[in-house]
Formats: sequence, C-alpha cells, structure tokens
Amino acid sequence: MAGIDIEGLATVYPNGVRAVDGLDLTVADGEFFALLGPSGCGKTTLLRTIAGLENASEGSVRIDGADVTRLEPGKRGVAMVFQDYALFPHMSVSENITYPLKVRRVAAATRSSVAERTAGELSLQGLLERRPGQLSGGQQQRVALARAIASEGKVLLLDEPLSNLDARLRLEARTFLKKLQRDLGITTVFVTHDQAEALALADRIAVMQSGQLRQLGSPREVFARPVNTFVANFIGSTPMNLLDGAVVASDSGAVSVAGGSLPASTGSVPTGAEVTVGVRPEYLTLSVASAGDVAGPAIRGEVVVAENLGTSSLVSVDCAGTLIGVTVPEEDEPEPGTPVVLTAPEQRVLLYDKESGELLARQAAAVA
Amino acid sequence: MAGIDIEGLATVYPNGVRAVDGLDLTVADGEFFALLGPSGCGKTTLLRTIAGLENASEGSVRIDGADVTRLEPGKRGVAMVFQDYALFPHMSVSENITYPLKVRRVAAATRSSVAERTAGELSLQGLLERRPGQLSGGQQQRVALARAIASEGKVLLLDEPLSNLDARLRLEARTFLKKLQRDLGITTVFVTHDQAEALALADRIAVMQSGQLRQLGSPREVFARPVNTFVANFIGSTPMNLLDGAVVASDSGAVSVAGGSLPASTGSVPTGAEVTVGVRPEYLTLSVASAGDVAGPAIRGEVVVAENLGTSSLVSVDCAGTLIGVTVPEEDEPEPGTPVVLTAPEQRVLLYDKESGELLARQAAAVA
Amino acid sequence: MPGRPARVRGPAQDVAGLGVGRALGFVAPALLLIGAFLVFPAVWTIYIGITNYRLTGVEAVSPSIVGLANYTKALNDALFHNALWLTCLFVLGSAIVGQNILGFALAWTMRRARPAVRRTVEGLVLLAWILPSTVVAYLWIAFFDRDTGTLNSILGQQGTAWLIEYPMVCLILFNTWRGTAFSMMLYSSALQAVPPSQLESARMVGASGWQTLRDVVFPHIRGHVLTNTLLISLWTANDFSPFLLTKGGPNHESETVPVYIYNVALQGGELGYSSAISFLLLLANLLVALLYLRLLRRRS
Amino acid sequence: MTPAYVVRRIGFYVLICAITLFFAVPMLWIASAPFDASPGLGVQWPDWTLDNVRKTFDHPYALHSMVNSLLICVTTAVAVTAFAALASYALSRVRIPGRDALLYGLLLLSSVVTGTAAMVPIFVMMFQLGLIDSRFGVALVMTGGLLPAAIFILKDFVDAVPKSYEESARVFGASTGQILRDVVLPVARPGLATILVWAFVNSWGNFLVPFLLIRSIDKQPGAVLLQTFTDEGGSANLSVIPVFSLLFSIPVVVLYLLVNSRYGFRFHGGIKS
Amino acid sequence: LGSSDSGGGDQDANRNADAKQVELVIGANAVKGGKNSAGATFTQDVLIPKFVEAQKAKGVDVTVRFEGDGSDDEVYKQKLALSLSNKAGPDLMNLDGIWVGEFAQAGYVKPLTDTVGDAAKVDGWDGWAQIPESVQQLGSFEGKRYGVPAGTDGRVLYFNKKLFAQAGLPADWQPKSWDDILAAGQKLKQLPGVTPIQINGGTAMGEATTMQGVLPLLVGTGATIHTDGKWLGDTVKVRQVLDFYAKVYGGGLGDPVLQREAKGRDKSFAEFAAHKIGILAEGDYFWRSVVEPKEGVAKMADRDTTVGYALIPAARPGAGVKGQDFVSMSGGGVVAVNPNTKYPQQAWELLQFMNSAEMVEAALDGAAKITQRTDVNAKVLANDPMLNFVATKVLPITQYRPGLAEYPKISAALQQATADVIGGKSTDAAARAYQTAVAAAAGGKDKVAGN
Ligand SMILES: Nc1ncnc2c1ncn2[C@@H]1O[C@H](COP(=O)(O)OP(=O)(O)OP(=O)(O)O)[C@@H](O)[C@H]1O
Ligand SMILES: Nc1ncnc2c1ncn2[C@@H]1O[C@H](COP(=O)(O)OP(=O)(O)OP(=O)(O)O)[C@@H](O)[C@H]1O
Ligand SMILES: [Mg+2]
Ligand SMILES: [Mg+2]
Repeated sequence: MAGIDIEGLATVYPNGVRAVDGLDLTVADGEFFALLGPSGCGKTTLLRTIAGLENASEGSVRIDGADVTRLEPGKRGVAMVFQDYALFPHMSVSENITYPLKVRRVAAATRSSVAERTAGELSLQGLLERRPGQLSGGQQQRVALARAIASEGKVLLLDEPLSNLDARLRLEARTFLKKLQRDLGITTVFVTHDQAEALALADRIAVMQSGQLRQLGSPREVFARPVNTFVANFIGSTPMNLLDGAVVASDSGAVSVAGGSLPASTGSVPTGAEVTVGVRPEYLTLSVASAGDVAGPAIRGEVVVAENLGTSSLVSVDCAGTLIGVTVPEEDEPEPGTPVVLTAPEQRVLLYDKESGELLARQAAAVA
Repeated sequence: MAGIDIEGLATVYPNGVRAVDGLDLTVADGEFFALLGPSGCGKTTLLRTIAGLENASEGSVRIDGADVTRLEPGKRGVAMVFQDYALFPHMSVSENITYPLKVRRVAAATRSSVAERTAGELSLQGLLERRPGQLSGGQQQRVALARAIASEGKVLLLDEPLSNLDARLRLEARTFLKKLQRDLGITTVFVTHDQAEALALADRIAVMQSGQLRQLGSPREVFARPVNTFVANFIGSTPMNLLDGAVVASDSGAVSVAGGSLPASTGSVPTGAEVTVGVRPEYLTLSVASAGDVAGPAIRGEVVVAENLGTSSLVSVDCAGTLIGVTVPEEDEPEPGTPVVLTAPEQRVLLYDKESGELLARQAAAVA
Repeated sequence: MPGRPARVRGPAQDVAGLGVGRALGFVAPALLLIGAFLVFPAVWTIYIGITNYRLTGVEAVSPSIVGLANYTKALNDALFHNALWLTCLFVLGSAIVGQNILGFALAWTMRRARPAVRRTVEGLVLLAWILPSTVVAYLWIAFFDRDTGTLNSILGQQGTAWLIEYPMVCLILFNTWRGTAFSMMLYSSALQAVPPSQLESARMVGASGWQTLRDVVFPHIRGHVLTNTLLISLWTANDFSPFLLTKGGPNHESETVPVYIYNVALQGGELGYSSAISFLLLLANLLVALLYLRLLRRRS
Repeated sequence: MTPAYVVRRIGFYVLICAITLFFAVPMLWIASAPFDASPGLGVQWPDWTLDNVRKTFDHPYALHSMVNSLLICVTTAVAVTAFAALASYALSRVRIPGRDALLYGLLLLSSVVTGTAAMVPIFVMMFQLGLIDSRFGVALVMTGGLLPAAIFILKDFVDAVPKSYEESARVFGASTGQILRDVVLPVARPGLATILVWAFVNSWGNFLVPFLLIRSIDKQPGAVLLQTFTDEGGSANLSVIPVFSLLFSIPVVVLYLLVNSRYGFRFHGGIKS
Repeated sequence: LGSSDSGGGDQDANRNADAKQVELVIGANAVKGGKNSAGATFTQDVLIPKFVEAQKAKGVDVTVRFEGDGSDDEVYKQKLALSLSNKAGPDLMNLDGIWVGEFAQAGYVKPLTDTVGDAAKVDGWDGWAQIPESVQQLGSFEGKRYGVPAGTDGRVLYFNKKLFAQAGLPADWQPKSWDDILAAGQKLKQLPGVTPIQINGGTAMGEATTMQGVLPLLVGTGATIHTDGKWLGDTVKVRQVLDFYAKVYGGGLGDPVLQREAKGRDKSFAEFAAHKIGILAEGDYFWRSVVEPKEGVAKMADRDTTVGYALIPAARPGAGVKGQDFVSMSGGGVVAVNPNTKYPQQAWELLQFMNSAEMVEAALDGAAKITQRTDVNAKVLANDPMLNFVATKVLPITQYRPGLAEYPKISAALQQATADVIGGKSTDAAARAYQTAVAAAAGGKDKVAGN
C-alpha cells in the first residue's frame, strides 16, 4: 500500500506565485497517474511538492498513510526522474544506478548485483561501464529510470521523462515505460504536457490549469467527456471543434451551428440558449455534397485544406465562415474546394456553457 | 520559378563524417518539401548546405536555375528559420523582423512599413514593440517566420521549426504553417524527425538515412508503400509491425507468420522463401477469439497491454512469442489476457527481403 | 515517529537542502580569513591614513592624528596627480583597450582555428599569464634592453632605450602581454554562450563581419565585457609589476599609483601618507565599480 | 574558393603569426640565457654551457627555496580552493541577503589591501598571533587576500552546475556532505582546477608577504630568493638568475599543463555578473 | 646610571648576564649565494663557530643564529623596523650608517652604554682606539655611540688610462677643480663612441646619485646638506652643483639617457669596463667588486694598468668644505645591539668579538677592503695601492651623511633636481622646485637653510 493522499495542498513561491492552489488528489497504490496540463500550470511544482523539493504552504501530503508534508525529500520514500534526467556526468552508468544505495552505505558487492539486475530489467546490459555522455537519449532515460527504481522508493515521480527524446524514440519509450510500470506495480506519478502521452500511459489523468485541478478521470472519460472547454481543447491529438451554437428546440435534440445544425441531447437546456458546441474531428462524418442531401441535422461547407495523418486525413472545412476540422479515412480525402456535408452522432456532440465553459450539467448527468 | 536542383551533393565534415552522401533531389517551385529522417541522418546538414552555411564537398546546388554552390549564404536568396528561432534577444520584434533589411541599408521608413505588413500576415500586430523574451513559444516561432519572409528570399528553409513548441501548440502551429505556405506560394524545405509532421504538412517527403535518400514521394505513397523496412518502421504514428515470415505457397497468396498466417500478394516470390512481413497496426483487424474461428489466413494471440490513442487503442498482442501491435476503436479495447485473432486485407500486407530489407520488387510492381 | 519530532519548518528551501544556518557555516571559514587578513588590515590602514605615522624617526614612537591632512596633501601633491594620471593611462591602454581587444580578438579568431594552432596560441598567451612576475620582469627588461635587447635586435637598430624613452608605452605593451589570457579565456567562454544559430542568422541575411559583431555578438556578451573590464581594470590599477620594470622612472614618468604608494612608504617611509593614498585608490576603484554596476543594470 | 576568401585566410594567418610572435619573443630569453656562457640582458644564440645550471644547483638555498615555495603555495592554493568552494557553493545556492554587495565589496578590498600599505597591520597582527617566521602564516595571509576573487570567479562555475543534480541526490536521501562530495565537487571540477591554478600562480610570485613575515632564509620561498641574486651594489647575478627563473617557472607550467590536460583550464559558463 | 628612562631602558641591563645557555641572533642584509654573500658566509662559517668555541671555553653554551636577508636596503630596513617596533628582531643587527639617527629617534636602538648598562665597560673597549674618529661618526648620533662601524668606503674619480692616452691626457691625471674635469671631458669627447664623463644623476640611480654625484660635488662647494639642524635649501652652492650637471649632460659630455634607466648604474659599469666611459665617479666598491679582474661583475682583466683614480677636487682649490682642496663622501654599515635583547652582555661580547682585529681581518678572507680598524687596514691594504690610497688619502678628508629620518626625502629631492636638469630644465627652475621639496620633506620652511 503506497498510495498518495493530497489534501488542500497549496505551494506558493517566494515571489507570490500560487503555483499549486488548493488541490485534493488521491493516487491509488500501484496506479499509473498522469498530471497533464499546459506549460506553467503547476505540474512540476505539484510533483516537487510531493517529493519535498518545494515546501507546501498549505495542506498536507501523505504517502503510504504517513504524513510527509514536513519531511526531508530523502526520507519520503519517493524516487524521482527529472526532465533532464540529472544523470551524474562523472559517474559510470552502474555508479549512477547504485548511487541511491551508496548514499545509504549499502555494501559494494550488493550494489553491483543490484546494478546488474536493474540493468537487466531495463535492457542496459553492456552499458554499465559507460558514462552518461556516451549514451543516446533513450538509453539515458532508461538509466535515469533504473536509478529511480534501484532507490526502492514506494512512489515513482516522473517529470516529463520523454520530452527530451525524438519523436520515434518517444513512442518506443512510451510502450517500454508502460510495460515496466505494469511489471513493477509501483505507484507512479507522471508529469506531461502531451495529452497523447497521458492518454496512452495513464490509468488516470489529472488535468491541471493555473494550479488547480480541472478534471480527474480515466483516459477514456477525459477524452470522451471533457468537463469544460479547457479540457476539451487540450485533450485529443487533433483539437476538438468548439463552435458557437444555439439550441434549436429543447425537445427536438438539435443545435444550430455554423450555418447548419447537429443532433444533441439538449436535456433541460432551454430553446434558443446560446451554447458552445464541442465535437471532435474524429466523430464528424464528411460526405461529398453532390451525393444528395443527408437526412437529419447536418452542416454544409467547403473543403479548405487537408493534412495527412497517415491512415486518415484532417480536413478543414469552411462552414459559413467557421473552420471545422473533420477526420476522414485516407482514401476519402476530398480535394480542396469540394462542397461537403458534415454530420455527427448525437451522443458525440457536447454542449458547454457559453460563459463558464462548463459541460452543461443536465447533459453531463444524462450521459454519466 | 524558384525550384532547387541538387545534383550529386555530398557534404563532408572536417572530422571525415560524410553527413550528406551523394544526393540528387529536385524541389519544384512553390512546393512544400519535407526532409525526414532519424536523428543524425544528415537533414540539417543538407539544409545548411543548401543555405551555404556548410560547404558542399561534391556536387552542386542550383536555386532558380543559377548555380549557387560556391556563393555566400547572404547571396543565395534563401531565408532560413532555425530550430531555436535565433531571434536576437536584445532587439524588439519589429527590429528582428526588419533586420535583414537593415543589413541591406533599407531606409527606416520602408522598414517599419514592412514590419507592419509582415506582422499583419502573421497575426503579430500589437507585439511589435516586445522583446522575444516576452513572447510565448508560438509567437516566437511566428516572429522567426516573419523575419525569414521579410528577407524576401526565393526559398524558405525551416529546420525543425516546431520542435521547441509544446505538444498542443505544435498542432496549431502546424496548421498555421501549412496555410501560410499555401498563401505565399513560396518554395519551402522543411526538416523534421517527426513523421506525423512531415505527413501532415508536406507535398512531398524525402526520407533520409545516413546521408542518403531512401524514399521520395507524396505522404500517401510513403505511408502506404515504404520501399524498405527502414522507411516502414519510421513512418506512421504507431510503428509498423515487421515480422519474420515465410511464403506458404507462392500461388495461394499467404505468408506464415507468428504461428499463424496472413494473406499477401506474393507475386513471384518462391514458396518457402523467408521474408519480412510488414503490416501496420491500423490495417490489422482484431476479433475476440471466442467469437468462433475466422475464415482465411489469421494469427492467434493473447492481449498483453493496451495504450489509449484517443478514439482508438493500440493493443499489443502476444502471438506465439512475437508482439504484434493492432489498433482498435476505443469501444472495442479488449482486456489484457483476452485471446484474440488478427486478420488483414491482402493489399495491406507488404513483403520485404529478409536480407536487404527492400520491398520485394515483383510485389512492388504488382501494386504500383 | 521515532527519534526526533517532525520538524515544523519543513525541508530547506534551497536545492541542496542546505538551509541558511549551514550556508552561513560554509561561508564562515572564508569570511573569517577574509575578515582577519583583509578587512581588518584594511580598516587599520584607513586609520593609519589619518596619522603621520612613519616606521622610523620621532613619529614612529608617537604618531599623532593629523585628520585629513594627508588627504589635503594628496590633493595638492603633483606627484600624486601624476601617478593618478599615469594609472588612468595604464588602465585605459593596457586593460580597457589592450587586454580587452586583444583578448577578444584572440577568442574570436581562435574559435574556428585548427586545434593545433589554437592550442599553441592559447598556450603561449596563458604562459605569459602564469609565469611569476619576477621572472616576467626579467623577460621584458631583456626584451626592451637598450644594447642587447631583443626588440632592438629585431628592429635592427641599436641604442633605443625603450624603457626610458617610452616608459608608458612599454608598460602598456607589457601589461597587455601579461594579462590578455584572462580576457581571452573569459571571452572564449562568453562566445560559446552566443547561440551559433544567431551568428548564422546574421550570415544568412548577408550581414558583414562588423555588422555581426555589433548587432549579434556584443549585445550577447555585454555583461561579460563589463565584468571583464571591471576585473582587469581593478587588477591593472592595483598592479605593482610596473615597479619591477621601471621602478616608476625615469623621473616619475611611469610611476603609477601602486608604485607611488610603494615609493612613498618605503623610500620615504611615510606610512601615514601612503595609507591615505591607498585609501584614495580604493575610493577610485569603488567609483569605477559603481559606474560598472550602473552600466550593467542598464542592460535590458 | 573566391579571391576574397583567400585574401581573408592569408590575413588571418598573418594576424595569428603576429600575435604568436608578440607572445613568444619575450619568452626567448628564458630559453636561451640559462644555457649561455655569458648570459646578458637580451636574446642571443647561446654559447652552450651547463655551468649556470651547476652554479644554481650549488647555491645553498636555491633548491630549498623551491620546496618552501611549494609548501606555501600548495597550502595556499588548496586552502583558497577549499574555502572558496564551500563559500561559493553556499552563496550560489542560498540567497543570503546582501550577497552581491558583499562579493563586490570584498573584491574591491582585496585588490587594494594586498599592496604595500597594509604591510604594517599585517605584520603586527601576525606578530601578535605568533605566526612570524611561519610558512603557514604566510599561506594564511595569501589565502585571505586571494579568497574574494576566488569566490567571485568560482561562484559562476557553481551557478552553472544544474540544480537537478543536487535535487536528484537529495531525493535519494543524500546528506549535504554527500551531495557536495559526490555530485557538486566532481561536476565543478574544471572550475576548482582553474581556481587552484590561479591561486597557485598568484601566490607563487608573491614577494612582499613572505619577505616580511619570514625571518630565516632557509624558510624563504623562491620569489624572495630571486630578489637576493644581486650584489651589494645592486648588480644582478646573471649566471644564476636565468636558470633559477627557468626552474622557478617550471612548477606553475607543469601544474597548468597537468590541470589543463585533465580538466581543461577555462572559465566554464563564463563569468557573467 | 644602570637604567635610563628612555624606552626599553627600564629593563635590567644585566639581565641573564650569568646565563649558561645563551641564544643570539645576528641579522644582516646579506645572504649566502646572493647579496653580500661573502659577509654571510664569513659570519656563518667563521665568526659564529669561533665565538661559540670561545664561549664554550668560558663554560657558556651559546647558540648563534644568522638571519640573512638579501634584498633592497629599503625593504630590509622596513622589515627590521617592523620587527623592532614590536620589540623583536635580531640581537645584533647590521644597519646602514645613515639609519642610525632615525632608528635612535624611534627608540629602536639605544646608546651602547644604555643597552649594555655599564659606560666604563663600553667605553673601555680597546677597539675604539683603532677606529678613526671620523669613522666612528658612522655609528654615532647626537654624540652618542649606538653601534660599532663595520667598515667604510670612500669616493674617487676613476678614469680609463687607455682612453686618456688616446685623448692626450696624462696617466697620472689629478684634476684640481671642476673645470679641469670638464676640460678633460672635452678632450675625451673627440673619441668616437665614448661617453666622456659619468657623474650619477637622476632618480633612477637612487641613492647612488646622491652619494656618487650630488653630495661629493656639494661638499666641493663648501656646503654640507645638513648643518645646525637645518637642511640646505635653494642656495648658490646648490645651484653651482646643478650647473655642473647641466654642463656635463647638456654639453654632450655625459649620457643623459643612461641616467634614466632603471639599471643605469649597472650599465655604466659595463660601459666603463668596455672602455666606453672616460671618467666615472664611484666608491672603492667599484674597484673591489666591479672591475675586479677575477670575480667582478664587469671584469677588467687589465684593471691595474688601465684604471686610474684621482681625488675628487673641490669646485676651486680651497673651496671645499672646511676649506679643503679635495673632498669625498663615505658610507658604511654599523652593527648595533638590539635594546630588547635577552642577553645584552653576551651581545656586547659578540659585538666586540666581531670587531676584534683577528675577526675583522678574517672577514676579509684575503681580499683587500677598507675596514673600520686602522691596524687591519695597514696590514691588508699594503698590497692594494688603490684601497690604500682611499684609506690613507680619502678617509681623512671624507664626510658622512646625516643619519636622520628626513634624509631619504632630502636625498630624493636632490636626485629630482639633477633629474630635472638632465631632463633639460633650467638650473633656476630645478633649484626652485628643490626648495619646495626640501621644505615639504623637512617639515617646514624654518628647517631649511637659505643663502
Ligand atoms: N522557483 C520559482 N519561483 C517562482 N515562481 C516559479 C518558480 N518555479 C515555477 N514558478 C511559477 O510557478 C508556475 C508553475 O510552474 P511549474 O514549473 O510548476 O509549471 P509546469 O506546469 O511544470 O510547466 P512546464 O510544462 O512548462 O514545465 C509558473 O507560473 C511558474 O512561472
Ligand atoms: N559540425 C560538425 N562536425 C562534424 N560532424 C558533424 C557536425 N555536425 C553534424 N555532424 C555529424 O553529421 C551527421 C549528420 O548531422 P545532422 O546534424 O545533419 O543530422 P540531423 O539529421 O539534422 O539530426 P538531428 O535530427 O539530430 O538534428 C551526424 O553524424 C553528426 O554527428
Ligand atoms: Mg514543468
Ligand atoms: Mg538537425
């Protein structure tokens, strides 16, 4: 049992910035937990406060049931991997990996056997005598992980461990990391600003903004039902379309948007109410207009530009002056200028309050 | 007309590294051209050789028909945006944008009108008096572009202009860049190691490895028919499965692989020949095994782990000891441990020579 | 929790968990030594500066406090004015211009030079810096010597007594030779901090070498230039090695303030007066340093 | 290759040659005079002999003074490096109020006080401390004089050590001492080496402090001895001086070469401000 | 008067007089292998063992240490003064004669009778009889003996007989007036590459300018630099001296550049040895240590035949100080007893031993040098006509500098005045500047003597 309980946590920097601003959070034992948010939202600060590298100004942090809020970092039983890995350049890989043990004055023989074993787990055999400077980025990342694991913390904290790797390596490292965490079953908190990474890796995701929690949930929940426009815009490999709209008639279940309309479970939202309509490009269907009128609510527009996404394309459609993104299978990519019609299934169309940006409550309830 | 013609180009560094190694390439006027490849393959070197920042050791570079191989960078009519943008921190945005004109001793009045206009094109109005340090990453990138555009080069060279932006910003900047290039119609060469970026943006892609060209073609071609296993592995947001296999019977059109088999147009590849079988996760279909045996060639396995990709999941399946990645729609994600069956359409299964890694010629021809 | 009760203040706020208390402990040995062997004598020197203390004679037994008499004397002392002027010349010529420019030129050109060339040149420059000053003095006396000197042999002319006829020029050359290494090293590392992409950007738009230096390089290393100038100015202003070459002569023509202080203290035995001049030199240094800090702060 | 390029290359090499000559020529004396049968002031092709070397080695104090120099300067250099390392580390990592003013103040003081004016206070103080005629005392005084500049320079090196190294060690439970020993010091080694050489070089040439504070000639360092090679009329003894100068220069050069080859002699991130 | 009230005099002069374990330190600006190497060697290898041996015979166990420096005199003086002001320092110390006054004023040294306590014991030393009265002045201040002189010297005009022969001048040249010197210079000027006259001048030469130049000339005009508590200011006689400099250096008889070089004096030696200087004013040191054929710094193998010497004439016959025709200046060291010594009696004993005829002679180690003792001089100088000449002809007419704290600054003012003249200033301007400088150095106009 090495869960993390955070209660009313706030971290204020000496310059007055409230980088973490009253946060409640529980990470379960063995969970792979992602902290996600844009740059400057306080992810790193939260992680560092858990580690004890920053002082909590308010609230408490408990690890494995014990209050560690005022404990030295070294006594909290946490291990951390820094964004720049912080490998000691003057130590060999094996010295780096076993440094946490050396600090605790573990005998050299034990240390070298730990180094062997950990290196084995992370496929670092044969690199043990090298210096960090002689390793590739991916290898360095694994050494940093190995060192964190060798320190036998109850909790593993990772601050953007993948962001220094190049695109292809990042994908591989991602899979590797996920498997490793599964195998070790160690509670892991993972900071990233890349939503794809968070979705791919985490059991649960906390989306932060300005030091506060905006949404907490499984990747699926967060992806499918962002609770506000901020999260909606932030999650997804292509940004969600967030369009000005109005409820056509509360019972008909449709919203007017961009010169057309889309089906939506409007719930108790009154007719004529102005809302923000959120729909992911992946959930919109594009049909070439000449194929005849489609039944039900739809939006007409004209293709502007298309971006290849591999097996699919992201097509930007100009609908009465509003640009709407739609994902289409690669073979269906229309030429720029083609007139098209967009439709969407009702349950994929989300309505947000125009002012607050919150998912409209009734609607949220209807789905949950 | 401002195309680029590169003939037999090689660039050798003083330490003997042949970073560009005999390259022929033509970039058409107004084309958006991507140089793609893993780290260290020579992309930057090629770009810098075009710009004149490195000396070509062999071969020639012609821009707009004129041989510029021995010309000073400032005289080639090219503009370049560096990975770190290289904005001058002590100059305001408007001074940065008009610095190329200042060097050419253009009058101050003219300069400020150019600054106004360019800033308008790149939505930088209102930022003209700021320093680069006071701008966000995305804004900085646009200032760098503005400066390059203000220098009125015939060719625009971009070295990983997006890699310093955070994930979300990168997506926005990508769309912006694509539109801008369309509007200006300027010949653009774009370096990236991110295949998704290259696929999304480029009219044509050159995939490089070790200073040499491996494949040249439209994003679609490169994605659908990688000419060798290197390109196959490199392109695609999830890596292509490259599996050891053997042709079952030349006429039956199937290959045995990972304890099962897949359909393939084997062409003239002899029966029993060992091949590398390439198939993208997106093109494999996963069915839960208990749903009864599927007709035709298939592979059986057990789900190991799944990564959420948003609307879909990447499922790793253990098939007789080989891990195979399959993409499934989000709602179909199976639990780890589920026994499953994998199938694929014949035209999506590619065969590569086991030794050379080249796409098997007959097969390539059959498809083209 | 066993053992100590949980601390109330939480972990230390700095990266190493040092805490202000231990940090002070770390600074203490250095401060103690500096206090004892630098600040204390300095204060004492300032005190001596308001007395008519001499090491011998009647005033050695009973020095009396003369107040600011030493300072008013200095203000009317033509030799002190001369020394001040020469020091300014010396600093301007050898530090601000000589070492700075030569050091920068070396750092700039050696950046791209072949490693062998680079090592040789830098090695020589550094050698000039690390050789003991007494040895260096002999080297330069031999270099400038009137009869058998190397310079005259090179120029193929005999009998020019460089140290007599052009003492300040010689000293400026000498000190430039001696001190360039520091500026060179400092600028080398400063230039490494200029992103190559910025230089290349300038090149891409066709900027000339001078334009590149002015528009790209200098704004980047402005802080380095100022710090370097401050340090070498202070060191040069307080440098005693001119004494080893010319002893301040001929006829006070190369008597910079430190040499003058030495001459007043040892030849004249007037310790009170020499201490007062030392303090004036300190004030001058302070002035320069403040000026420098202002310039540095003006950096945007 | 354009003609302009060729011209520039030629200009570049001419400049390099000129600079090299400027720095090399004055040093020729110390290469030729020690081995010249009739050494003079000035460089001439030597009339080769080792007589001067023999004479120098026969000198009753010459070699001994080198040992004294080593004793004093090694102590000084080590003390300066150690204390400056501790102080600059604390100053770099912990915001102590008035830190910058303190640094500049000390820097200013150090450049003035090491001069002649302070010789009375220093002598009297050392006398009261009973440290007259002690090489250790000399090292102490020199250390005090060199420390401010050393801290000033070293702080920039330490500033350049990424803080994540220390934080990482701290999360593993390393104590401050362990962090210093295992992480900061090794990473800041080039800086420490540079300061070590700098302090050594500066104390090596110092004449006045040891002269004043040491009584016995057999405890005097080489810098003092070098001043004694004159007769009562003040004429320099040119048969000993060149050889001794050469010998006297060897340790600094060797130390520099050693440090340079092992750690690189440079200003790491550069001294900023 | 066992104890006087001045300074350390409150100590018992007979302290530790009966100690059987004695430790003494001799301090000198001399070091083996360096400055005054011979002196240091003698003290360490001969004097000390002999003394220790002699004391052992008396049943006293003495350890004597030699503390040698080897530096510029000013620096040595400073170091010594620092020690003395802290009531430390060597028990016996070598001082330059001109420091005696200022050291006495500072209380660093005391009259021997005070330190030793017993006037009869001091005055009764038989050595005094062998030291000429004029030489004893070296170690005296305000009529009291502070130490025992440790040898002296004298200044003459050297000339190069070879050059003289070429210029048609006699080998036994003896000028009677300054004009004779200038006249000889004019003749020497005909010879190519020869600097006719070298009279030290300017500031670079330091005290050498004063001792070998200004003061011998000044006494040749009949003036002394310090009389009746006043320093000599801008007077006709000072101007006479400056005029002489102007004639030499302005008239092409001397090399003005040489006077400005830091190593100018060494250079003048080398040039004389190379037959490039006709007439040179120097002390006997020049004969003994510079042009000495075997060990000199500017060896002249043919010294004995080539180098001539003559007395320095007064400006005009009879115009010199005390109406002399010829003049000279002398200096020399003094050995004084530290008033704070732990063993005053034993120190006095060592001082006597050091100045015994046997030791003084032994110190020479066969070399010829003018000592403080006439009996030794008579013996050792017999074979060296030049030194004998100094001992017998020069010492009787010589003068010493005043040992006062202000002297160095007065000396500097004199040097400056010559520098001004050599540099081309008018005698008048230089003399007026000198007047200001002297007033400042002496501490008031009332301490300066006018015409
Ligand atoms: N040491 C500090 N002192 C003062 N303010 C700080 C400090 N570190 C961070 N901040 C501020 O606190 C806020 C949160 O910073 P933090 O580094 O936690 O963000 P982040 O989410 O990790 O961002 P990124 O994705 O860019 O790493 C920001 O506004 C930042 O400017
Ligand atoms: N200045 C240089 N001197 C010597 N070799 C170099 C130099 N610059 C690059 N190389 C080498 O040339 C090869 C190509 O480097 P280049 O920078 O062109 O690669 P890249 O494709 O841009 O890689 P990345 O994606 O990491 O930027 C590499 O092996 C690299 O080590
Ligand atoms: Mg962060
Ligand atoms: Mg690159």
